Amino acid sequence: QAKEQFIPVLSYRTGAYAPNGTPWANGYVDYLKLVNARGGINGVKLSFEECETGYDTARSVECYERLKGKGGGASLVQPLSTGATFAITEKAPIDKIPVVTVGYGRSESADGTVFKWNFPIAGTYWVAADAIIQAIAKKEGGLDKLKGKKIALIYHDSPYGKEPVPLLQERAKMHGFDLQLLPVTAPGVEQKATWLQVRQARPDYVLLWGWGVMNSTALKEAQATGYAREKMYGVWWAGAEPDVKDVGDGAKGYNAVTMQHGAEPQSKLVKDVVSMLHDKNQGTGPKEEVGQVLYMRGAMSAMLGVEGIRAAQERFGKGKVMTGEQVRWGLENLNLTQAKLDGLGFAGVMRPISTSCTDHMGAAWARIHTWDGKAWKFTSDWLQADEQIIKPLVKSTAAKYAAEKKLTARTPADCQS
Amino acid sequence: MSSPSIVLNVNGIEVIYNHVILVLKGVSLVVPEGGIVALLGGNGAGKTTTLRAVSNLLAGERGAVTKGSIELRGERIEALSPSELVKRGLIQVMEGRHCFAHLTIEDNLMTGAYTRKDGKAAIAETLEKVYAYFPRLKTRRTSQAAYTSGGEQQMCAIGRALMANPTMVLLDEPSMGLAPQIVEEVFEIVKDLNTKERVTFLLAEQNTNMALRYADYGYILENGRIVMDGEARSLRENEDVKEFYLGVGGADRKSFRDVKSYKRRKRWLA
Amino acid sequence: MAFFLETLFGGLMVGMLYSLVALGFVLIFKASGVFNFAQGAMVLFAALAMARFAEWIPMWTGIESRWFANVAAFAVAGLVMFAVAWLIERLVLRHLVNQEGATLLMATLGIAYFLDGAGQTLFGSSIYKIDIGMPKDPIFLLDKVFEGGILINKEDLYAAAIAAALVALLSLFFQKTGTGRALRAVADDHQAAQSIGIPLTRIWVIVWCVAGVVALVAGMIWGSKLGVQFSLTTVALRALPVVILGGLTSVPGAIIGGLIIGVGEKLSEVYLGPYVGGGIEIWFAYVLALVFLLFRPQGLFGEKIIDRV
Amino acid sequence: MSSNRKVGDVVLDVQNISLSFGGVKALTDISFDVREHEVRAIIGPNGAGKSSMLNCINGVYWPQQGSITFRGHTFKHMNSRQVAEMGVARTFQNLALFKGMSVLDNIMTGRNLRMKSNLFQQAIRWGAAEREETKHREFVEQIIDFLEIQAHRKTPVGQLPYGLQKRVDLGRALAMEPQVLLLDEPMAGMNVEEKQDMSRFILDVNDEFGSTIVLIEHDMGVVMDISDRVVVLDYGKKIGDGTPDEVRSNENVIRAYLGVEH
Amino acid sequence: MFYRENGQFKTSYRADQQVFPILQDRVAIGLVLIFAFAVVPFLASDYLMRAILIPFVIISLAALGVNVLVGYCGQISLGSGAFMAVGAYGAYNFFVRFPGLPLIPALILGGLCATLFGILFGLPSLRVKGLYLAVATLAAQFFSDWMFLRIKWFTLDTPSGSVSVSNLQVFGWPIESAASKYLLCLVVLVVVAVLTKNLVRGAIGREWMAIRDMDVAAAVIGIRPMYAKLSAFAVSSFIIGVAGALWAFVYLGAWEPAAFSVDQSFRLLFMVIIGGLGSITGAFFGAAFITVLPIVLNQALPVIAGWFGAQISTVGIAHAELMIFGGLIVWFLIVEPHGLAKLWSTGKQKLRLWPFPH
Ligand SMILES: Nc1ncnc2c1ncn2[C@@H]1O[C@H](COP(=O)(O)OP(=O)(O)OP(=O)(O)O)[C@@H](O)[C@H]1O
Ligand SMILES: Nc1ncnc2c1ncn2[C@@H]1O[C@H](COP(=O)(O)OP(=O)(O)OP(=O)(O)O)[C@@H](O)[C@H]1O
Ligand SMILES: CC(C)C[C@H](N)C(=O)O
Ligand SMILES: [Mg+2]
Ligand SMILES: [Mg+2]
Repeated sequence: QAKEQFIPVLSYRTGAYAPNGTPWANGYVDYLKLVNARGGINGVKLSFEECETGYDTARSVECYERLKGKGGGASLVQPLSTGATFAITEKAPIDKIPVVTVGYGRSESADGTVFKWNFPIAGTYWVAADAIIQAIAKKEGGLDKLKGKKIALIYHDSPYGKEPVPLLQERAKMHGFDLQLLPVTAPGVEQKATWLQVRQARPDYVLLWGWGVMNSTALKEAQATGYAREKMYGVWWAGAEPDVKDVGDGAKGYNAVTMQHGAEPQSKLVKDVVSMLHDKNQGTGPKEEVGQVLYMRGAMSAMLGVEGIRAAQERFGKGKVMTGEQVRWGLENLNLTQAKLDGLGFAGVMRPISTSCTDHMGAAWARIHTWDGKAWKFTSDWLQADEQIIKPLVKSTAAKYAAEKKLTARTPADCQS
Repeated sequence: MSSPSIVLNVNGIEVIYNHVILVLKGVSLVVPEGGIVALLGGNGAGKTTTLRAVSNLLAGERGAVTKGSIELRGERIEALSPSELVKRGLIQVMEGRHCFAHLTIEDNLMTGAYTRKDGKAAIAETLEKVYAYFPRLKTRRTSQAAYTSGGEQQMCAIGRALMANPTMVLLDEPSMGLAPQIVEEVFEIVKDLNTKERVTFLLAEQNTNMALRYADYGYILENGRIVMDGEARSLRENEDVKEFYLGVGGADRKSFRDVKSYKRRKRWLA
Repeated sequence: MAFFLETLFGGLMVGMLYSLVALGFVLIFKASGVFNFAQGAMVLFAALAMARFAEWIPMWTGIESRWFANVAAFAVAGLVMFAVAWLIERLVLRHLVNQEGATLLMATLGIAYFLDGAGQTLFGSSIYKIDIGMPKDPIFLLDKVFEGGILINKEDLYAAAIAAALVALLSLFFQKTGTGRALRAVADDHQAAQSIGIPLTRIWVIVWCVAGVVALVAGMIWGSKLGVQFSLTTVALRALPVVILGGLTSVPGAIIGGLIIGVGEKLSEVYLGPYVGGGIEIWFAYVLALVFLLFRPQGLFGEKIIDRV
Repeated sequence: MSSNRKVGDVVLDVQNISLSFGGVKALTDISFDVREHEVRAIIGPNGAGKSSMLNCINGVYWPQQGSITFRGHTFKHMNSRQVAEMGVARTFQNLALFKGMSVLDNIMTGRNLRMKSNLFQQAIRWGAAEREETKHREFVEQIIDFLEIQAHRKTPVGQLPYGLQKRVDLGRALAMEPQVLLLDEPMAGMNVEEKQDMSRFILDVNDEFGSTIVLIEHDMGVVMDISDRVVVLDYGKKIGDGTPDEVRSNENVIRAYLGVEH
Repeated sequence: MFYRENGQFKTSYRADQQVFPILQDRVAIGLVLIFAFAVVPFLASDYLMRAILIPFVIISLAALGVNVLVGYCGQISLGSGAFMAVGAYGAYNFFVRFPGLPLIPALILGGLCATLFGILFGLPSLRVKGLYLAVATLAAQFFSDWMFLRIKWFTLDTPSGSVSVSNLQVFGWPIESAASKYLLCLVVLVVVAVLTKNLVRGAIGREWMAIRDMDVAAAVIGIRPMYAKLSAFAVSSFIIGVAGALWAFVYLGAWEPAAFSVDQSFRLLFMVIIGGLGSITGAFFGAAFITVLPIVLNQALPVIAGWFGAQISTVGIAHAELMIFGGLIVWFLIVEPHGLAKLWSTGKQKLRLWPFPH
């Protein structure tokens, strides 16, 4: 029987975060199916199995353990939870399975010399935060205009929510705006106190770092306390349809940073998925949701993983099944040119990405899109997170981690392997 | 049994607790209409269990009737819920009071009338009757049952059952913890209801003296078996009964001081 | 000053919403001695039913009036909750007569799991809308007196009103009516209650039906506030301190408790929070309840816990 | 009267105790004393305040007025732990056994006051703790034989018939090797034969352990036979005190309690 | 027929007091231990050990602790998650702040931190009872959640507040492989289980149960509620704390406060109830039921559906899992309200009488 490359799928389609987890999983799975429909990776078909984590760390670990050995070994894992990422990060190096965290996870893991097995490809929370600050600055007419401004961060009280804090504090120091931190206890169904504080402090901008019900609730409270949605900026996990759907017009004007892509119903990828899968009803999830923000996030995450495998095949042998280690190399040597992206159907969805041994992130680009009451529309051109700020932050934090773990940074030689 | 109309007919029932503990090993007894039947027997004989079986309260104790049949006025009742039995006029006064701790004495009594449909007036009347029987309850009517004395609770329990104005009452150790003249009182009430309202009684009682004085028929239960039964009169005369249940072995009642630690064991237990 | 008042009102409103959920707990506990862990699940289940039927009914009937859709959906959801209550009694409670609280609590957990699963299977696990035309935009009072005025949230105002009405109703229901007394008897001693002919089964069905309706109302209001989704179940956690503060057995207690907790939470978060990094309201609520309990172990209006030899 | 037993001087002296619950006056100005080695009975109609009296003596209730003197120490109100340490044990009217525990464990709890091994020793068990455990077990076994409940050693008390539960309750009290033993209706719900046994137990305890006994009982036969002196309460007031015969012939007592001839 | 104690006479109370008076039981337990220690590590797959056995063993340990408090002393607690968290972060701080501190002492110190925390939050139990106490203990839960998120010191100022440990070893023996982790946990579990059993069948255990069953009477025979309750809190939270530390160190490796969320507290309480309050074996049954069963269901369902040629989606499975799980809980309670352990012993009693029904 044909050799297959196994990809575990950790997803959450039930529980408190299901509304956001489901579309992501649909996109992810659909893309894998699409790859097979297109004939696999140089003939190597993908096999995959889904495991329900319920966004619960312990359950995620169980899923990881369950699937890591299946189908001749997992090629890579994408936990879709910062909590689970932390736990799995400890295990992956031993099992030799790369951990791909597209747009989440620990930001310092962009440093490949310390985090050999982690791949926060295409952007971390620090990128998101930096992009948002830049966008705000543009609106105000220059970073210097931020001086004396008040910016509040309303965050999901968990490691995920805290991730952006160091960077924002950095920025705050640089430009002299003051940063107000307002934690919201998970899951975030009750935010009256938080928004009373917003109303009291009257910040010029509010950054929203939520997930799940917290986002829509925040928007409703904003409406209820009459805080201008135009002055709210969400992270890319707070900028999708489920977050605004039932707020409707109440969320009009609300902005969120995107992981490059937004909702892309027009993209070639979507057309392919619809024609090759959903029309043959082999699709996953409702057809009309294909191309929505989180769906695209899922598809893109899958694509990056798949391309990692492809890159690996380039080196270790086309048409072969890759081991986790080989896939790791592939992910580390991604070079997605515009041409390649267009070929894959991601034209206009995202920009080229190229990773390296030292840089596991590969790109720091983002855009802002805004909810117009019906759909997400881009309202900014491309923004690039500031190397000067992020690099050192990554370096120092990673170094701290290395020290704690007694890791020795990788040598150039090691990079070739 | 000669009596034409039989109210309760328990037929060779076997009861098991927790699926493993066999307690009743085939108990049969009949209670005639308008009769007072006493169920005697030592600790652990199975009196309470028998009554629970009749009034269908075993389930809550994780017990079950595994053999035999129970008929109330010819109708099989094993399957009926306790409340249906009460509707048919059969009510039990549970051993150990079981008053509703948080309810006042009066509320306790009122709950007894839950199944009655004959209007407030009638109920109020019965309430007065009960208060007449037990004046002590009237004085404590407003205090929570949990904070009344043991005897007061016992009275409350009995009164509560009477509130349902039943046609048949199962009394489990009614005299327990009651002062002598209240005990008298209780048995007088039994006689009273029995003669005036033709209420039938089946009473499990340790106070054999009293029991046999008021009952007209008696069963003696030991280790889950009926070991003897007969007219109360004849039982009172029986030597063994005298010695073991009436404490008047041989001649006349002997002082509690002088009973020997050693005693002739009940021969049917040997 | 203006801000303080705002916080105060905010707290009171939220408090009302909490008591709405708390009510469910109190009802069932008061009337059957069961601490119903499934309350949260019931709220979600009811809300899901309502939300979905509000979508489906227009589809089926073709009648496009939102008003009609909501009323019909509410009715249907109500019936669904009755069915649920009936099943729970049939399949669970009647087999657990006279068991300890712990066992019954555990059973309700089983029910909770089941309802979570069933609810999401029947009605889906995405976000749904309950649109009963609650006004979303704020109004400002006394803006003559204070600049900016005092913000009041109309939606909460209505919700609070509904909650209050419901409580008034239930308190009546629990007055010394025959049923009310029977309910309390059952709570005290299942077996004794049975022995004097109180039909446990019927009593329980009644209670759970009422609780179902309360859950439905709570679900409707919270649902229209948050959107109907799984997280609704977690609202129960916010309501627990309310329950014990007010007293497990007291309907009015649920309200007073709700108000105290609501206000306590908000004031603490707003005025203390900033000094300790915020996010304290939830544990503050519990600590607050705890402090009250130290002075009244049975909660403000709960029945005295009896220990006597 | 039984020979080898000499009634000594006062061990327990209750002075002018008054206790009320809200409106209810459970006890008003009660005084009486208990002498070493005697069997002292308290009788009275239901709700007279007998159990409350015991509750005051071992610190469950705190009387509003009066004081209690035990072996020369006078207390405004008692504290349960102290009372136990001073060697006062009691049984309860509405069975207060530890339902979830076996008969054996129930009685063993009575020995706890005398067990000295600490948490760690007990956790290790091997050695000190075990020796201690066994030692006390032996004592408890004596009680079990004494009360003739060998067959039920390991049964959860909740499952025992009422009468036996009463016996276990007594056993638990005896395990404390009490100097003063307070018994609240130990014979309720027993038939004559069992009452005879129980009387036997009580008298033996009284002779052999030399414990002083305060007995509440409604069975006049028993009371009159085995007690040395009797206090009669009626609605919280003391209406009689003296030897069985004195009491039996006391007008008030007959009126309030005994009723017609007895 | 075969499972009988007759013919086995106890000649000394010491012999009668042992944990398993019946010979057959002693043999059985011996076999189980041998199996667990000697056989499982070789036979069990990596997945089985890492994903099922290790968590099962650790959670059993926690359940054991909870059972001391809830099952034996009757103080219903929903603070277990917090005690685990305190144990975990406590051990973590000792472990990293004192380089060279071996693992075992770190675990124990973690346990001690939990003990202090437990006693502190146990104080209200002197006044507050039953469900009121249960809910009140949630204060501990939410407070610890907050504390470890907000007070940076506990997490050595890591920006995200998530911490991790690595290269664990016991007596120079690296705890890396699944087997080694499993054995470590198992040893701890067995040791603690034995000690706990000794406590609950000793004087202190009786005090706890006395307080549980009838506190007024307990006081009258000279038991100090204060001492009994607090000691129960102390012992229980120590055990739970150690379990928490293991959970964090051995199972997760890296964790955030959410790993010890309120759900964990509830789950632990439910374990001891369904397993059997006041029973050591109950803790194991409960842990197996609540932690393992869902996973088994989750994997069994597709297979079963397969037999009928049906294809269930992941969602379908997840939901069916919930429903069946809920159903099973209720079913078991109806069969035996006092939990699996009781069911087990009733079964044994029947076996004793076998072949006669009773
Ligand atoms: N719930 C129960 N579970 C197990 N065994 C029980 C249960 N209730 C009673 N038994 C057993 O059944 C037997 C009969 O008990 P029962 O209470 O019927 O006796 P009784 O005649 O009422 O005694 P008493 O006069 O003391 O009340 C006893 O041996 C007792 O151990
Ligand atoms: N904790 C309490 N709260 C309120 N009232 C109480 C309390 N304890 C006892 N009483 C009342 O005090 C009076 C005396 O009660 P007690 O139990 O001492 O009576 P008793 O003499 O023991 O009667 P019995 O012979 O029935 O046991 C009763 O009227 C009772 O209702
Ligand atoms: C991973 C994403 C789905 C966002 C999520 N809140 C996190 O843990 O980061
Ligand atoms: Mg009985
Ligand atoms: Mg009394």
